[in-house]
Amino acid sequence: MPELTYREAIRETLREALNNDNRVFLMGEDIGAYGGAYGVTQGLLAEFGEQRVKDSPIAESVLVGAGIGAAMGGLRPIVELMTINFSLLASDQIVNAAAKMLFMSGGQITVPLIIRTVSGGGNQLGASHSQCLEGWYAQVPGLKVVSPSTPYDACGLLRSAVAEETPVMFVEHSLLYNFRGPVPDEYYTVPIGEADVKRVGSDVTIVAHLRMVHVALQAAEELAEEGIEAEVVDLRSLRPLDTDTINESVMKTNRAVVVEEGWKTGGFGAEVVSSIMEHSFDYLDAPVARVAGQEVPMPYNRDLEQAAIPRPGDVVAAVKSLV
Amino acid sequence: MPELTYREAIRETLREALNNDNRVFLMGEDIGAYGGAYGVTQGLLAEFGEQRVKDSPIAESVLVGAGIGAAMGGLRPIVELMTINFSLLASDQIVNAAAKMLFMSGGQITVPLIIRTVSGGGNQLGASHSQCLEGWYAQVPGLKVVSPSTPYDACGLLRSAVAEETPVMFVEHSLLYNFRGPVPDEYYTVPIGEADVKRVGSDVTIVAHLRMVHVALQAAEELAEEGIEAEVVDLRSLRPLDTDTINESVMKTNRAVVVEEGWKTGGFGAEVVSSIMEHSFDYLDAPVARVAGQEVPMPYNRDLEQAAIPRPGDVVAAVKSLV
Amino acid sequence: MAMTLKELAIKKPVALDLYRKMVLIRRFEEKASEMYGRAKIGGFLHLYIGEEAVAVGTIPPLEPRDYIVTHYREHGHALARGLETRRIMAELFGKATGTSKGKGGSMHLFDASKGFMGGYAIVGAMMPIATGLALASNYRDEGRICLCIFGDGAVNEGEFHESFNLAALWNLPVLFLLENNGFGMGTSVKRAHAGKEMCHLADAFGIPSEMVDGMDVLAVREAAIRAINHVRSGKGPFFLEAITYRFRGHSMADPVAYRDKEEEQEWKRRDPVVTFRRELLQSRAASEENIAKIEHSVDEEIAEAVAFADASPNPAHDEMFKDIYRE
Amino acid sequence: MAMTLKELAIKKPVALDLYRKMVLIRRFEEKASEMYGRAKIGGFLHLYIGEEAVAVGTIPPLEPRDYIVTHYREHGHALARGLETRRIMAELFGKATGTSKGKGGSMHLFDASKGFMGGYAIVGAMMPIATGLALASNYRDEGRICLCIFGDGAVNEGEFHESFNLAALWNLPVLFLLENNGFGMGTSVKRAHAGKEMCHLADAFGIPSEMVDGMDVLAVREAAIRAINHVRSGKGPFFLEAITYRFRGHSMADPVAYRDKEEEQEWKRRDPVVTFRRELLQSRAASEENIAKIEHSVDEEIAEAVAFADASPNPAHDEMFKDIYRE
Ligand SMILES: Cc1ncc(C[n+]2csc(CCOP(=O)(O)OP(=O)(O)O)c2C)c(N)n1
Ligand SMILES: Cc1ncc(C[n+]2csc(CCOP(=O)(O)OP(=O)(O)O)c2C)c(N)n1
Ligand SMILES: [Mg+2]
Ligand SMILES: [Mg+2]
Repeated sequence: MPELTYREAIRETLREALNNDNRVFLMGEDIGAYGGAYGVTQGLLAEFGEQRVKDSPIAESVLVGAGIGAAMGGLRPIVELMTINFSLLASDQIVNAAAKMLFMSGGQITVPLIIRTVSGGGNQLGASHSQCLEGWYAQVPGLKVVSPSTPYDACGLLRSAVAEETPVMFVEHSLLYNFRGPVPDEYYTVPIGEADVKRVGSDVTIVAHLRMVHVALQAAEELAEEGIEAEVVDLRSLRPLDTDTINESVMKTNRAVVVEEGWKTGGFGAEVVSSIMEHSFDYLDAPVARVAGQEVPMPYNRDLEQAAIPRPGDVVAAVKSLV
Repeated sequence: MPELTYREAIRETLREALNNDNRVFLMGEDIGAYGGAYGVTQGLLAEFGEQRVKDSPIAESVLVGAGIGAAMGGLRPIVELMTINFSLLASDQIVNAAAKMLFMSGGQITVPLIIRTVSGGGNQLGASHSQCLEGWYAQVPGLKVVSPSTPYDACGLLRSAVAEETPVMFVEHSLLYNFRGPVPDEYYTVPIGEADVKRVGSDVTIVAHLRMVHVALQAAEELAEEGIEAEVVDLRSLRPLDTDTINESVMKTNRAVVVEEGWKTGGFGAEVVSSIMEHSFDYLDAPVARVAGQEVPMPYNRDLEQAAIPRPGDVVAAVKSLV
Repeated sequence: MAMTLKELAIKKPVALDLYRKMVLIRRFEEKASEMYGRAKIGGFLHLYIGEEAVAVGTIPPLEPRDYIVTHYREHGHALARGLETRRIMAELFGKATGTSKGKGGSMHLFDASKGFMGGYAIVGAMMPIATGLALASNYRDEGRICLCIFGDGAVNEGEFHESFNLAALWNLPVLFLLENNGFGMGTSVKRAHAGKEMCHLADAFGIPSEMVDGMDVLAVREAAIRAINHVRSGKGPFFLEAITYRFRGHSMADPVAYRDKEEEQEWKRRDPVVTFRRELLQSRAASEENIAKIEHSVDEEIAEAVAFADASPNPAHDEMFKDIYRE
Repeated sequence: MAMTLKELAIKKPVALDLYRKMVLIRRFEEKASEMYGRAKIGGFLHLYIGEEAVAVGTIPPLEPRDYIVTHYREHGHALARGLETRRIMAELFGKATGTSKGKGGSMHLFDASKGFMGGYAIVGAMMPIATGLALASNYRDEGRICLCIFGDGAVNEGEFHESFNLAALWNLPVLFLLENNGFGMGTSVKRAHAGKEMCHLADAFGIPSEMVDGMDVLAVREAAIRAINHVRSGKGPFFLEAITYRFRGHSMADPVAYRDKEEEQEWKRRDPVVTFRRELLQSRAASEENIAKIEHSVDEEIAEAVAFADASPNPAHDEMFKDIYRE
């Protein structure tokens, strides 16, 4: 099976979508001549031309709003918001227009729009450039929110997103772009709304998404050396949330740790905890623990930044506190 | 003790702040000549003049951003965002500038800014005008978020907010403006970060904020008739969250229902559930239940809207499912 | 009045149709106001009374394939576009037969079959969306244009600037129509906008603009036809500013304490419906009988719409859970 | 060069100081680039090389009490304002002795004691804040003005429009300074902005504007003094557009594949530091010896700054939890 990087997997899937459907086009800041802030769209302008790969002005509200309008007009725009931090400048369009259009029009108008964006820290970009805001969008009815952790999932979820009639926030992580993994030549999709057990285990369930899946997997390896077998559930989709897979695992292991990169208070991890509370309370041998980013604006200094983001050791410690 | 409406309590406290400190000024859309969309600032323009009560253009980003700048320049602005829905247009300034200024400047610059705004539904204003987004801001380090449910708390919390050096989101509810309650003549404050037990009970803890406190209290009355004594904890502050008061109550009652007006998935109620999970797990006789708004864009039709917002009966049913 | 009916070479049936549409809007709004008073309608209700000439001057010259996006003060636009009167009223009543099944309300009228792509309740939010609809038209070489309607308050939102720039940069077929009624809620244009004439905001983007008397339906129509021709010919966006006035409050809740009564009276003397009626009679384009017939038929249409809305069922409880995701 | 030193009536010490500041910025940036290569500096690093004349032309004429807010390409602005070179370098190194204790980084330089109210990493975000600082100055009758610096990319953000309107409407003392270096990341102004000359965006708000050659420090200074006088005299905001060029990539990660090499070379021939040096010598405002002394002292200052930054401690672990709320 061929191996691709996460970046390549997304790029190839964008290329496939552009080739398959003339209605698909890409739009975003510096996705063309520059090749994308993280290089995802490199080469696509040369291949598809300015009609299909549009460099937009730095103006997030009209960037997303024009994507919404274009989708209403029969196209299938894939908009890149350079990072999820900048999505705040477009959050009205996302939350009040894209997510509600179908409902407010009484079912007349769909908005088949994909917003690709980048969440998370770890690059020393400082407080305003290192946030995890996907949980906010995951609260909004009318949106779907996905967050692939592997090249395989990135490709499969992006294919599903392209087939959607509803707006999808497709959340990537900058520290994953060079991560390699198998991506089959055969066509496949990853359905939106299905979590994935990335590692099977019997002693504890670790729930995570995006880059934290890898932190969880590393923690699981360390735990295995001490005889603790962790099951790692990768949410993959935050909305809709696959509560079944989470709770099936917890009912088996009777313990859970929820890991997220963003801030704890009010973070999406709290939703996962609540879901376990609601469905698996009687199966729990210990309270569910949360491991999350420190509740601080992200510091620039490398050591402080590293300490602000959950590391495998933090997850190991949380698991040990339960067993 | 004199009785005031929630609206009057806020207005009187604004007046007091304007009188006490020349650095305090009000700024917002239609707060002056119009008197405020919900009439809170009625009369203040005439009393204090255009320097202290500023009608701004409809431009939320510069409205909040100018508030931030003015606060950095030594003033103490109280900005009104007509509703929390429109705060999305200013969310970058709130999250990336106001909340992070002190940190990014290494402690040099404070932003003593209050943003007054209105959350919630119930007025048939439709999907884009009926949201509860205070939970989003409650996730952001560097902000404080308060949500008074009574005239007493509104006055006391606003006084505390006026004394703060950090930006405070002061979240009101349109259906509470005419609610009357005692407001002592003697000066008092309500500290930010302290929840309040609005009703003492022994059988179950109901946690709520803003208008849902009244829904919870009504449910508690109904439950009392059936011999179930509910304790109602009013969060009052979402950030910082008073986990002590919540958990002390739960450790006493051994059961909890968390009520919020907004959407359940990823809502702030999940944080309350998680806090109980973390601190009171061993005291729980049943899983904590959540009662929340339906996960739908708010429908315009009155009956549907009423059914989309938690009612006392919903809380009663949730409590009964636990006992 | 800019020019006589003859000079404009409007045919009599067109003139009568314009009149009918203006009266339809006027009577619809009066009835809606009454129904609001009787609690048949809830939420915000933003009446268009006084501004009828703007909708009726600009919308009928569009082609059926063209798009319209607008703000929350949009009953007039919907009626001018030919959305079913009864279904608009039913929407205001929150009924299942409404344009959005009673789920959208007064501020969110939609009829995709007529290119009516929505009323938007967030000030300024329709401008990026209009830009995108125009982009879709160009992308697919459809020749459709998008009429984007907003108020003087919206001009101060950043989305105005972002949308003007993108539309001009990509040469998109958007006709930006500013309904300058002098106030955004209780704040007069003078207290909200620094520039003298808003239409000049287009200049720096290289977008042509025109200002027109929004109380004169023929003047508006003439300017709109020029603007539409410009946009349809592929020359990019156009900015049309219509100077008008709302005779009522911002919404039903507004007692309009902030406005000069003198000024109000002056504008009311220029009532676009009354003025056009007089002009039609004076120019003999219509007889008293013609007029009476039109007004009668409008009254019937409104009465029927109210009866329809009243008799229609509420949406079923589970309608709330539908139209969130397309199954 | 707009006019000779004599015509400008700049005194020789001023001229030499301008030259020193430009060299200081140039060498600082070259050193920062080197330190980035050696992983002493992380994150994004946006160099100002090529644009020195803009900062040095505009900032020294300000009064000490005035405010500056700017974007993330702000080392030059900070140095021109007289923030301590060593503390800026220490901030880039992420050290406890940095201007923000190593917590802000290159994009977030602050020195409140010098009115340097921040570099902002969100494009456009500094404009509303500048407007607010100016409001505070007027409110308190302080006579301070606020210099607000941003790039051509930021001009397309809605906050530009909102801030221009509010500043003009309330007659606030903001000097809006556009550093038009022809590109926002990899997107040329022509591909991002519809209008011909950005400075005309001010016209519709009634804000006066001027465009100046941003490679010529004396021309910039002259225009800046005019602009500052306008703003300080209470006439409201002014919009100054400096046409310049960044010689390096957008950030260290950028190989600048999108730019015409010819064009780059042309601009580099107009290097503001080299040009001013030549002019100083030719006009005899400075001798080779003066220049050598300046350059030597700058080199020493930079070397000392690097040594200081290098020797400084990292912030303590718990610094992360401080400065979030004021206790
Ligand atoms: C973003 C946003 N801010 C504020 C409001 C509240 N609001 C609704 S209408 C309105 C006035 C708009 O005035 P204008 O654009 O002139 O339109 P008009 O009502 O005069 O037709 C305001 C402030 C809103 N709906 N959206
Ligand atoms: C709101 C926002 N959108 C996008 C970015 C990413 N970004 C950082 S700098 C930049 C280019 C800005 O160009 P310009 O304003 O011309 O300044 P220059 O870098 O040329 O000095 C972009 C797109 C950002 N930081 N903030
Ligand atoms: Mg108006
Ligand atoms: Mg630039």
